[in-house]
Amino acid sequence: MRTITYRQALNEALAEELTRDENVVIMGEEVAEYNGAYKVTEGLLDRFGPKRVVDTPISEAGFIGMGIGASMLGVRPVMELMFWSFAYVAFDQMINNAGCVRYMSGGLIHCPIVVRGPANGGTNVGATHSHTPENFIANTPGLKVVCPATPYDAKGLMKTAIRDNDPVYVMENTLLYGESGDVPDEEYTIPLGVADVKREGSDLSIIGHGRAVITALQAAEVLEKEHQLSVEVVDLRSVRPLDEETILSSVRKTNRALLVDENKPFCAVSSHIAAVIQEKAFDYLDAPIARLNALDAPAIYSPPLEKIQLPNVDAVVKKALHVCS
Amino acid sequence: MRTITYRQALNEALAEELTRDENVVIMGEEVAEYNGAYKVTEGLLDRFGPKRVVDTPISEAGFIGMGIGASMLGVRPVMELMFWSFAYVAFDQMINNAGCVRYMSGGLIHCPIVVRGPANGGTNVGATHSHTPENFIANTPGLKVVCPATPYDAKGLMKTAIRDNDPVYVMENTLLYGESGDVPDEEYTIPLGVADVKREGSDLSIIGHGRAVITALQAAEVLEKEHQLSVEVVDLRSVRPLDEETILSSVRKTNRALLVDENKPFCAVSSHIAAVIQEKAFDYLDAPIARLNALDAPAIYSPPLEKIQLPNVDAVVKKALHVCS
Amino acid sequence: MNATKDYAEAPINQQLSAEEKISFLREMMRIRRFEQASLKQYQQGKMGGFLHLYIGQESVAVGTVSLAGDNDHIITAYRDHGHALAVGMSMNECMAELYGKATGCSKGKGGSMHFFAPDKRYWGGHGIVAGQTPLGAGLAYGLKYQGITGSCLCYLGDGAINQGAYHESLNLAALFDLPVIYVIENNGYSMGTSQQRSSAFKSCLAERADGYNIVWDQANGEDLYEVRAKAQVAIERAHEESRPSVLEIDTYRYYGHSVADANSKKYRSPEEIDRYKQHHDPVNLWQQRLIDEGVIDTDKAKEIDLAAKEEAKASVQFAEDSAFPEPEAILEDVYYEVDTDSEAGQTGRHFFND
Amino acid sequence: MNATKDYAEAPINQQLSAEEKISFLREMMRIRRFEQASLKQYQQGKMGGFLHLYIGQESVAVGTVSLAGDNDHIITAYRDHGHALAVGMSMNECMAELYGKATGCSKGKGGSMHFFAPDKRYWGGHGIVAGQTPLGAGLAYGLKYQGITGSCLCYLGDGAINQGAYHESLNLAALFDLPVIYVIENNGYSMGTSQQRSSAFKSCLAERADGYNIVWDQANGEDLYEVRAKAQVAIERAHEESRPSVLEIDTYRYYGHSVADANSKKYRSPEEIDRYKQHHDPVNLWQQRLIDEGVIDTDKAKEIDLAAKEEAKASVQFAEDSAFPEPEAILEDVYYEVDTDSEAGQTGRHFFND
Ligand SMILES: Cc1ncc(C[n+]2csc(CCOP(=O)(O)OP(=O)(O)O)c2C)c(N)n1
Ligand SMILES: Cc1ncc(C[n+]2csc(CCOP(=O)(O)OP(=O)(O)O)c2C)c(N)n1
Ligand SMILES: [Mg+2]
Ligand SMILES: [Mg+2]
Repeated sequence: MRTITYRQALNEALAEELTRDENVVIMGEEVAEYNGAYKVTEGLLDRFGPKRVVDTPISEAGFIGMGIGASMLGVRPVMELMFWSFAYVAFDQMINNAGCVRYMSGGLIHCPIVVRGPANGGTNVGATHSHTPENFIANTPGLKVVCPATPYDAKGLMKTAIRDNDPVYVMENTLLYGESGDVPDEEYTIPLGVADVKREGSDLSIIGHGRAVITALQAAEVLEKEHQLSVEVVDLRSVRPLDEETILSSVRKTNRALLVDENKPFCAVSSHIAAVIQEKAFDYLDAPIARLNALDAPAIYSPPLEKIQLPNVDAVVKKALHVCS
Repeated sequence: MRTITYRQALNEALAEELTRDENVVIMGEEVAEYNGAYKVTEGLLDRFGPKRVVDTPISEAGFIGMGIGASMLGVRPVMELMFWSFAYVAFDQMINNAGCVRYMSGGLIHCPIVVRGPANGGTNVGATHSHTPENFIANTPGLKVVCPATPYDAKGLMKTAIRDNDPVYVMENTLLYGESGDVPDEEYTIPLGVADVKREGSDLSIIGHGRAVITALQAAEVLEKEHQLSVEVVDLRSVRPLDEETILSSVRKTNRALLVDENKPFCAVSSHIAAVIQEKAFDYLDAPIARLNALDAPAIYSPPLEKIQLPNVDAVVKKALHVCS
Repeated sequence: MNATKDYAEAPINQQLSAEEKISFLREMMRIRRFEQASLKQYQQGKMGGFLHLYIGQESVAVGTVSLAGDNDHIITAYRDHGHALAVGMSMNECMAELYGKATGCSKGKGGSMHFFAPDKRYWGGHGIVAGQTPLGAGLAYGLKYQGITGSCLCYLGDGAINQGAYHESLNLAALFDLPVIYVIENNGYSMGTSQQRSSAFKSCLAERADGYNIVWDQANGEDLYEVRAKAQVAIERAHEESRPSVLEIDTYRYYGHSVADANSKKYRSPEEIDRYKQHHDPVNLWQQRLIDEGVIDTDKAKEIDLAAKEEAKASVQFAEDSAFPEPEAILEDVYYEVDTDSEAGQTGRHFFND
Repeated sequence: MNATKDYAEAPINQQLSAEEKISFLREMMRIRRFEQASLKQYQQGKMGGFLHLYIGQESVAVGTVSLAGDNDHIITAYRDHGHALAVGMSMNECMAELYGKATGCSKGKGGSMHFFAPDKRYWGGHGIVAGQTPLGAGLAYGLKYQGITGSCLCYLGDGAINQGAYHESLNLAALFDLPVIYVIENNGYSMGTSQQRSSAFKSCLAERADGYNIVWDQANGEDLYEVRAKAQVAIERAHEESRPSVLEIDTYRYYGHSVADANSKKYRSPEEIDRYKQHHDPVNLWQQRLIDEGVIDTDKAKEIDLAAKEEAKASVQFAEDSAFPEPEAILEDVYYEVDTDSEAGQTGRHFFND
């Protein structure tokens, strides 16, 4: 075991897969010479050269479409979106071409492409740069979406995403890039579609993905220490495919659920998880499933305000107490 | 009262608002000389001339962005997307510019723009042409989205949408364009954010929007005749703003809910409605809220198969019986 | 363009055997007869959705595809029947696809706009205007990445050039030296909008390539020799220099934008259509050329045409006799991993009805 | 470009009063001092997010905006402080916005990338690269629709020209005869990528306009006279012919892409930056020019600069003293109808937390 950052974990995943499979190619704006806007691709150009690590112009629709086209021939592009927010200029390519071409060709084609980059609020970059479109992607059959919360998960999921033969969209988080965690020395992968119980508990299940899981874990500490509540924290890790079993068995055990989610509330991932739980664990619920989402406005710039806009420890604690009351 | 088609109802709404306010301008591909791909804008060029009814090139990002820019100066563009599916090439403009500019400017700007067109499957045009992005739009604070199911609603909601000072995205349905219904002779509007109980009942609430409401009404007939079930059908009409009260009071009365929804199931509008109901009418529910969505794959071309892929009367009946069992 | 130049003299045409020349006629006739048959069935309600006919433009697909070697790939838009037959797809699988049958090239899942045959290096059939243009760059990128000398012929319409994706593709193609050839099939209209009403341009649409330092050219689509001669230059540029090209080919479609297009006679005059049919029809002109060259006689031409007609008829029968996909098929071909029943495909929930 | 031409002789510059010439110096110095002050505060952690400095490019905003009359509108990208001050926004509201304070021009909701002042015909401040280019066409469309003789100056970077939205905008502007001027501020880099690595072009970036039959030109941004002379031609074209233009202005930024840009010294040499500062700095050159012309002397220049510095300092104090928005503000300014408490704003649920 070593302790490395989320950023390093991603970097290792990319480097290992570049080494393992010569069809893997890293592409995106500033990923090569600049080492990545957030340094996730640091050093890769030096190690793997300009054929494998490629800077692109600011043409997301063009270069992601290009990656999709190349993937149909067996190239395995790992495309960086400097921010996932920029996906909206490439949305047609990402949904219609990557997401539908297999189906429309009756299974003749598949697109082993990864699109990755940060998708989060909380860094005061304003509304246009703070989108969290994992719900849009998860809505789209043909696509897969994962949101790692820890260095361990980031590395393991990224490696699996690159080896997967379907389009996998990996949503990282700039606020987590610098966070450290334990990662094994030896190689490993984490399957998509397997949630992780990051903390066991018996009074309440808090379920989330991405950075919300970290917030939930911190809140769980507070709830235990200050309120004697035993909280289980379930990290979805992969939103689609989804591990319903782990969610449901947690709720069947604790009988209460709080969904913490940095998505905006309407048609959020948490909306869907709530729908699933109420349908499949209806009789186990002692209280309505509660949800805590980002406050329902475009991301505000003002730094202290944006802190309030996103689910934070205080808000989780408050909401958890309410659910358990 | 007159009986006119959904298409005519929309056409009347456009014509009336063109007459009423000289800032209203209709734009889109083939809306003028060609009279609209689906003839919704038929005759408008002849009546209002080329300044008010404008053909655009195939540049959705460009012309919708152009409409947004013009709307900041007080023009009131009503933009046709030939299919709502084509929104994905203009998604950045529609989300980031129309949806965020008011917020990011601290309220100095507003965009009185309407984007309208059909958003539906069921016409065998394949996966890329059959998207139903009302859930994506409803997720986005700053935007409004309405999905009329009848000629009456189509006309009244369209007129209100055009007069509204925020961006309103109107999702129509090619399968409804030819359907007829009663529409008053005199002028009227329908407020956004008011659901409509299209049929009263006491055993089950079926809740939906768009064409799913028509399917639900047909199913309700069958359920009454063949199964002696009294079904209430609630038409959301407007997805955002949402009329939660009407939904909740229906469920508090019937104690059972079935959500019928042509959205794909993950993070669908129905996911969200389920989340709301379980949260706010938890104690009133005699059974889990059921959902019936489009089958979870890209839209299939094959005509008989696509019929099965979308919620249809048989499937609604079956699901309703299950909820009431 | 030099109207008087005889492109039969281009080396690539000089080296053609009689049999090859005849095969081009056969291919064009097959496209026309296939589409006429499909139109008839469409009008009888045997198909859903759109049917965008290629009739009038046959020389473009046949002429350009005739030059494609083992490593030259093809991708186009929704008006894709012509290219599909030109690359060697069977009428049966194409007609069955129009019928939405399980025996269709896309198992009935794609329909008219979405024909595919990766085994023939044919990557579709794409419904979103210009959405295929970055994919075309990507196919070229893939070839180059894999060290293969080849190219991608990426077709688009005169209306499609106004989509941003096309421009982004041009810049990428030029910047990365990609062996892609954008073939603008300029049939003068995007739906009911004439080229003049949709596009600002100087001398022609291809000229926009100049701004990216991409070499471009124009060709008269009614002359198969010219189409081949000019496309050959572009393909050579791709193979030898790994540089992109834009080739604008003037052509014409006889039917409406799609069959459902009721306005087809409104935005252009019947005279305009007739004039083209009479004086510019690429199939007739080629046939006449071969007669003039003594390669075939009228009887032979008729025989070829009749065979195409018969083949089309048989394909209708094939489609009629084929079964629709089973309902279970709706949830197949969504994820490779699920379809192949891999461990990844079995882990976690992939589909969300109930 | 004619390097030897003296643009001081252009009529638009000939008619300038001494006071006007001095005001341009003042505006440029104000931008520079404002940004230097903001940089200092940013480095002390007083702001979040990005800070894209305009220093080095001041002549572009000041020169072009100096020509804008009552019906000439302005819209730009995220590197927007210079344009904001040039249109007459106060340092106070701008600095407070950077601090995220309620007294900021956007109430602290937009931040550095999103300055707005519609009352000064300044429409932002836009974070998505080239996302403002269709809006610029739309502002021009709106003016034309309302029968107003005016224009829109829409600024974008050298990297932004590779976004599809820009191309779609060019076609629309040309086709609809829109009075929009696309000003490409070519500072040689998009983040760490030089113009050569991001864009394929023939002679320059503006030349792509040719393909749309749009008139284009290039200007040397270090010379305020030239910037004004060439922009004036474009504005006249907009006013008199309602035709678009593309004007590429060569310029340079001294700092990194944004302040957080740690690589700024890696992708270009310190010598390159120094050379520009020494020999091409638009503020120094203008100051020298005015001294040469006898319009000011060194003391006067120092005085102006000092005033700008003081003003910037005061704006920091203003921002420090201002309050953050109240938490309730998070849900304000989302919907016009809600904010104005209209019936529409009160009907149905608009926000969905709990
Ligand atoms: C992004 C997008 N916008 C609009 C459409 C609808 N549409 C389909 S084909 C077409 C016209 C295209 O004309 P052109 O490119 O000239 O090709 P042609 O049909 O003449 O072959 C339009 C507007 C679409 N499919 N995709
Ligand atoms: C669509 C999109 N892609 C990427 C970015 C990230 N980004 C912001 S500025 C920038 C560089 C732009 O360079 P240029 O257009 O030359 O403007 P400059 O920064 O030099 O003023 C990039 C890549 C973005 N904001 N939007
Ligand atoms: Mg065309
Ligand atoms: Mg630049």
